[in-house]
Amino acid sequence: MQRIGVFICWCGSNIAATVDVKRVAETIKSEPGVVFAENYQYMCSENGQQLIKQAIREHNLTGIVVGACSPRMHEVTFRKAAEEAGLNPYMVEIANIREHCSWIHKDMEEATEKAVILVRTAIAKVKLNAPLTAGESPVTKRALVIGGGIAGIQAALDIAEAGFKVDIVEKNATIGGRMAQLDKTFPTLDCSACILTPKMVDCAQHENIDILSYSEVEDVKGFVGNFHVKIRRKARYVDETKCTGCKLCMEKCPSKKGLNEFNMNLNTRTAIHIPFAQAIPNVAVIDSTQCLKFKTGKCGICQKFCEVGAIDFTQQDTFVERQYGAIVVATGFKPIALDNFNEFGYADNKDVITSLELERLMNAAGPTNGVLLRPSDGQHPHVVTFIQCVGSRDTSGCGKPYCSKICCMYTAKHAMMIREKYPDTEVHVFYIDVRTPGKNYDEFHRRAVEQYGVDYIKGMVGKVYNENGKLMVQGANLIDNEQVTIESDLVVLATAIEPEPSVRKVATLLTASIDTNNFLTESHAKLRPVESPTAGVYLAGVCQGPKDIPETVSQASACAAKVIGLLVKDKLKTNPCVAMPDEMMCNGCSQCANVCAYGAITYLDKEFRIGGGKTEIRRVASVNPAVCQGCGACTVTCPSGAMDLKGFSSKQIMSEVDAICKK
Amino acid sequence: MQEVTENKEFTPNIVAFCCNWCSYAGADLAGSSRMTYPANVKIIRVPCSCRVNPTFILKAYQQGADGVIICGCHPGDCHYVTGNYYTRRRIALLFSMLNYMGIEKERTRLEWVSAAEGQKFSAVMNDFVKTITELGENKRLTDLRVKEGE
Amino acid sequence: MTKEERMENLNRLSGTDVKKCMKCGKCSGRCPAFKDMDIKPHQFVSMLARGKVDELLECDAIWNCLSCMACVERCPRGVAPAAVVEAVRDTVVRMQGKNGIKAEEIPPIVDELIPQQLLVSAYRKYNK
Amino acid sequence: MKISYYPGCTLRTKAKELDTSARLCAAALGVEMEEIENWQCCGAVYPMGTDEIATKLSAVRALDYAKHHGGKLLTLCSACHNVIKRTNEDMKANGDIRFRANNYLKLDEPYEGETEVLHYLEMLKNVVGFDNIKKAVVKPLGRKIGAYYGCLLLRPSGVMAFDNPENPTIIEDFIKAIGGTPVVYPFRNECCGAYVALKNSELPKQKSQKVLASAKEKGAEEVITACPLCLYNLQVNGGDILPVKYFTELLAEALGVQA
Amino acid sequence: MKEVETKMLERAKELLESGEVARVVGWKKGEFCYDPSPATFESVEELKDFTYDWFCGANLSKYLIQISKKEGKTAVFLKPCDTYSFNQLVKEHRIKRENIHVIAVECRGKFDIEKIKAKGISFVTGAQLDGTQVKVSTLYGEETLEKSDVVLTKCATCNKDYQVQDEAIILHERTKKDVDRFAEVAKLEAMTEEERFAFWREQLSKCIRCNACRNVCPACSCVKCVFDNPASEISAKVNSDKFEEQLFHIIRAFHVAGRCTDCGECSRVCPQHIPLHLLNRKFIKDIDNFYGEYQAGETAEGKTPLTSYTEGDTEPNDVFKGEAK
Repeated sequence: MQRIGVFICWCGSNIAATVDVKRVAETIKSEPGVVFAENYQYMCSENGQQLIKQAIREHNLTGIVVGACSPRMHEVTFRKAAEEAGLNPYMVEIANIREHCSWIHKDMEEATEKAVILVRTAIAKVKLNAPLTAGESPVTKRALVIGGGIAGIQAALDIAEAGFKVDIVEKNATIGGRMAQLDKTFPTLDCSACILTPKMVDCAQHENIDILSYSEVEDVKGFVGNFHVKIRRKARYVDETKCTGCKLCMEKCPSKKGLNEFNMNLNTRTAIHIPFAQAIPNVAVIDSTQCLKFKTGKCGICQKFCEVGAIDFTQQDTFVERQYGAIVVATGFKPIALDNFNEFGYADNKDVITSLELERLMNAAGPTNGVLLRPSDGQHPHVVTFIQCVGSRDTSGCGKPYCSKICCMYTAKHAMMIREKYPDTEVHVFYIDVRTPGKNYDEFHRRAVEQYGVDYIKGMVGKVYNENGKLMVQGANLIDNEQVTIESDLVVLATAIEPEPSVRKVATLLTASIDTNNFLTESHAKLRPVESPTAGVYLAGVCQGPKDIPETVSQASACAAKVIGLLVKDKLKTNPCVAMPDEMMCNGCSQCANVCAYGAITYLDKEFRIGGGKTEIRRVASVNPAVCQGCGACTVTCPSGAMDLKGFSSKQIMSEVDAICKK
Repeated sequence: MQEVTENKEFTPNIVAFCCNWCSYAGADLAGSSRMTYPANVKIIRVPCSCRVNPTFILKAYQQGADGVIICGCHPGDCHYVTGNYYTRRRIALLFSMLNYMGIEKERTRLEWVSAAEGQKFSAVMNDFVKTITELGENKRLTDLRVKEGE
Repeated sequence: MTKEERMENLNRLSGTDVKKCMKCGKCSGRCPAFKDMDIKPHQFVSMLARGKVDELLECDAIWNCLSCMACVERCPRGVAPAAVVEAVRDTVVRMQGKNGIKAEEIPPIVDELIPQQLLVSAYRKYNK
Repeated sequence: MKISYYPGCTLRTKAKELDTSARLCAAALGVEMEEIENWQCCGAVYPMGTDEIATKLSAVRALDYAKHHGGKLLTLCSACHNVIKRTNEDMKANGDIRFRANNYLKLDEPYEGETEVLHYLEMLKNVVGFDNIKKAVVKPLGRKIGAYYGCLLLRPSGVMAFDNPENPTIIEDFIKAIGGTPVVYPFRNECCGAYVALKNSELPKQKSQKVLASAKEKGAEEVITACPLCLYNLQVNGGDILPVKYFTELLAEALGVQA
Repeated sequence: MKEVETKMLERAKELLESGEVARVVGWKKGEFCYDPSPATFESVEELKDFTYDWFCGANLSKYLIQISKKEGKTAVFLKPCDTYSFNQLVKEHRIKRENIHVIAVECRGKFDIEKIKAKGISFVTGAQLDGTQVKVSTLYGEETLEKSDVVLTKCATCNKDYQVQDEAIILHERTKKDVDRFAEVAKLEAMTEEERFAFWREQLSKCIRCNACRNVCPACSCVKCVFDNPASEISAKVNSDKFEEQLFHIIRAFHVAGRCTDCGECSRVCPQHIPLHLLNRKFIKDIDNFYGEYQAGETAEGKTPLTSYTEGDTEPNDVFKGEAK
């Protein structure tokens, strides 16, 4: 015999002003199965919860319905209260009479009537609820960080410091990422390498960190606490354990015409190379598309000269497979391609460059040894014009609809650095808006204007063209309502950034949700900003949204804190509202497994009695409750109705339908 | 006699299935933003729009619903990664079939409403209630078997 | 007609959503006739958005817009300033006695090389 | 092969040489341009107003004719191409205009943008093929030639889909095919200002001189165009900076076709 | 057809005698010439009742679900349409492929005794194809009918080809028909909403809920049907209210959507002659239109349209847009 208790909350006047809560409680009292109904000012308060607990004990309730605010708000509160009173927490249902009723209706009669129906619906459901117990799954005490830029490095260091093992998987030959390419960092103008490389070294030396460079995640199985990851270690044709980083091979390599990716293709490098001086690991890699040995079969000079015999042309990709408890995604960004922005003349003029290219041109380890020279003729530019928002905030389909966030600050930085180093250089900046929220950020931008005399022009550039050897930058000056054409020597495009394209594959492997701009989606924009909705997956850096270094580092540390919080647990509680097949009805047809995004469904051959003392073996579905997330896709796909969802069973939902529809 | 009852002001009974992560949250937002919509919309919370079995929809009509609306996360934003993609196919086929059988196609609707779209939720519900009110009581879906004159 | 109605008419006739403008000025940065426009391309968009209909209807820029679509082509927000210019011009020439070019003005400026299409297009653009 | 062809008003009068050379060259390249019956002037400028219907009907008539005669409509004059292509897009994508235009025309079967509008240059590129033109050339030109696109062929690019609107290459490829050296200059896709010539004589002068000066600066010896209006403006208002010709005239020259 | 039958019989004997297979699934003679029924033959003796003629329309694939679980190999004769059902069931792990030896058999369409009877011909003793005509022999002599008037509805639009075979007994080539299997669906679609409603109301009101459609359907092969399962909340043995008919048929069509091979058995067996295949074909047509051509049973692997998706799929509210034209 069901003994249901109903608790109607006033929520102060939030509910009580529109819904006659007393009448609701009175009406509900006569519902079959209801043995107790009460109303109270604040059910979620200590006293309100006490009321519930007391009623459960006194009236020996088998299920309760709370008519209150959204279950998204206090379902957990009331479940806890029920549990404390000895009732299974899943014997609680919430009737949302605030957000879905009192707040949207004005007429008391109407709202009260609806509240009664909503409570009845919840009663209908709770009568079919079954006690559920959360399962447990073990936690592998090791974390994986995908991406070895500053975000990945910071997250790995923090996790490692807490005593957990961490692997960094980096697709390039060295960790360091985009930050390693930068010259100076805002708003302090300290040297990027000076603050990054010590962290890279820390990673290499940390006993808990294993760096898998030149590697990519190939496959991910499992779930929070128990990810099973397959990692491809790409052949670098150099034995990592033997190479000492002496660079003799680089001196001898005859193939010197490869574009230097680290320097944004502004100069060349040898086929065998170490990406940059402070690379970690400091180990060479051979570009097999460029190497003569691979192209012609002849050469092998590096092999002859390598004193430790590290060169191995026969090396193949290998795979490692490891278990992880948590995964941090920190795949970073790249500037967008400028194919859709020919009006800025990037393709036709060598002296129209992107901001990241300028970083390399300004960097002491860059192609010009830090002397600002224009790429076309190696001359000093005397007029430098910056164009902001190239490809950002563009909803026409050519660029990206979002603000890339970092461009205003780095453009101010570039402008300042040029004026600092070359005071004879005129610097203009075309901007739409200058967006510099952040500690000491606007001050930084104002310094560029006030102290360094950078000419900020409000307006967008319409066309950049070459005339008599000069770059003519034609744009609007909206403040003066004029069209200006600035004769420039160098034009720098503050190019929009986009997530590193490989993040798509990573997202698919992790079933982490991703938006139309390829940014990974966080669980909650405000309250769970570093967690992916996929449990056990955390997001750091630009893969989640445009952000600068300070924000990236904060987010990485936040990820680390979340990961540590997960890894210190020995067991995880799992969501008990999972799918469950009725084996007696299951056809074993695999339709359910086909729609399961989590791979939670497997099939077993089981023996069943079929009457007359006979048995038969049938293929039946089996759901791993630790992996199932409880979406219910399988339940609808199942033709026989064998698959059902605990907590949202077909019977429960249909009883709700009935309660709403029956007049 | 029947004429008279039909002319009485008709308030439709509408069942809305909302996914927990987007549309139910969108409905909550509509509530906390005090965006009104008629009281004859009653919401059933499901984990994902892909939990909505066509049977539930038909059952609602059998029990006297005049309109059924299914709301889920926008395609690509599903909390369960791919759930609403399956919803989209199933519901597209179901809608087409109901239409094929001569059931008013306006009676059943699917909308993508995100957790941030409180305004959209309220607008959709207002519009849907209006549509169903104009359409009148659901008869065909409970009437298919009885022949004329019987 | 009230000001709101005239604004509504211009919006409808232009077929473009001026609210999408983010005031970057790229249209004016690109416009080849900029110097001859008393109201600049970006102003057409912002003035329509702000309801400055009368000022728009009295401007000279509508006769100098080249209809070259450079502003439309490169607007990062998918707004069409040229369509606003044309909507204003259409509205003006549809008024009594407001044709942009009179038949008697033509002969003195026509040389023998002038292509038909220049005359045709001028009539279509400036007259109703 | 045969292809329906829309000449347009100016090609019948002031720009006869454009029409004649184009027909002769096409014939030499195995394409027969079949002039459509009873064509009317397209109006020479695309009316953007959302309520402009009557002004688009002549284009729709031509399109509908072509729909029943091979499905393709060949244009030559840039202005006609712009007007007809954009009107066709309206008939395809804009339900309101489609409905109202069809309402006027009362065709046997409503016209819904089925015809493919093809510019002569697109025909050379995609139907004949620049490689085949190269083979047919008897007198490679060997001159430095600047392509002048102007605005009408390229913009709005979403509808015209002619070439990259900021960095087009089709005329340059054409120049290469007839043995010339293309000269790329930044003002080849800038407007020459001709449309306002009757209202403002100064602006077209400035704009066309800028175009020709830019071409000359980058080394062009002559400039070619597909537009009678541009040709007129560049010749009359361009300050005699460079000679300007129709691209078909050079094609005829290279193919050795007597115009 | 006699030659085909002889060959089949020879082959069945061979297979059973050699012990290559433990049983053969085919058809056995009925009381009349026109009611052969599916049967399992486990010995050469049993084969005396074996038949294969113009009335062997039944689809044998579904029987293999149980039979393939038995010890030893089973040989089965499959017509083109049956091979699709076979593949689909293999895909769904219902038939153990390795236990089955598939013999593709010739089929040039099967005859519908109901259609013959409808022509006023009774006491039929046999029927043979003669070109485009059918010679029907009766107790009272011979009648000649057009083939197109006699073949089963499902055969009239069939252009199916064998999708699976381990060997074949085919003596005559089939000719491709120039027919559109969706023509009837399109006709219904072209009607007004009211007309469609009236059509289906008329048809479904005939349903006596005998479950013949469900029992014959190779896709409806659930261990336990939802309509027999009280937990499903829609179980019903008979129609307790006027709503349940449409519920039953809509849900049944939905459950087999993307899996239905269009074998047409549902309409063939319906004692009330409800054109049930028009429901399934509507789904097939929609699936083809919305998600690209798909034929269930063409392969024994891969996902079905309802267990796959693309990011740019048709929106449910847009499925009617085509109508506006």
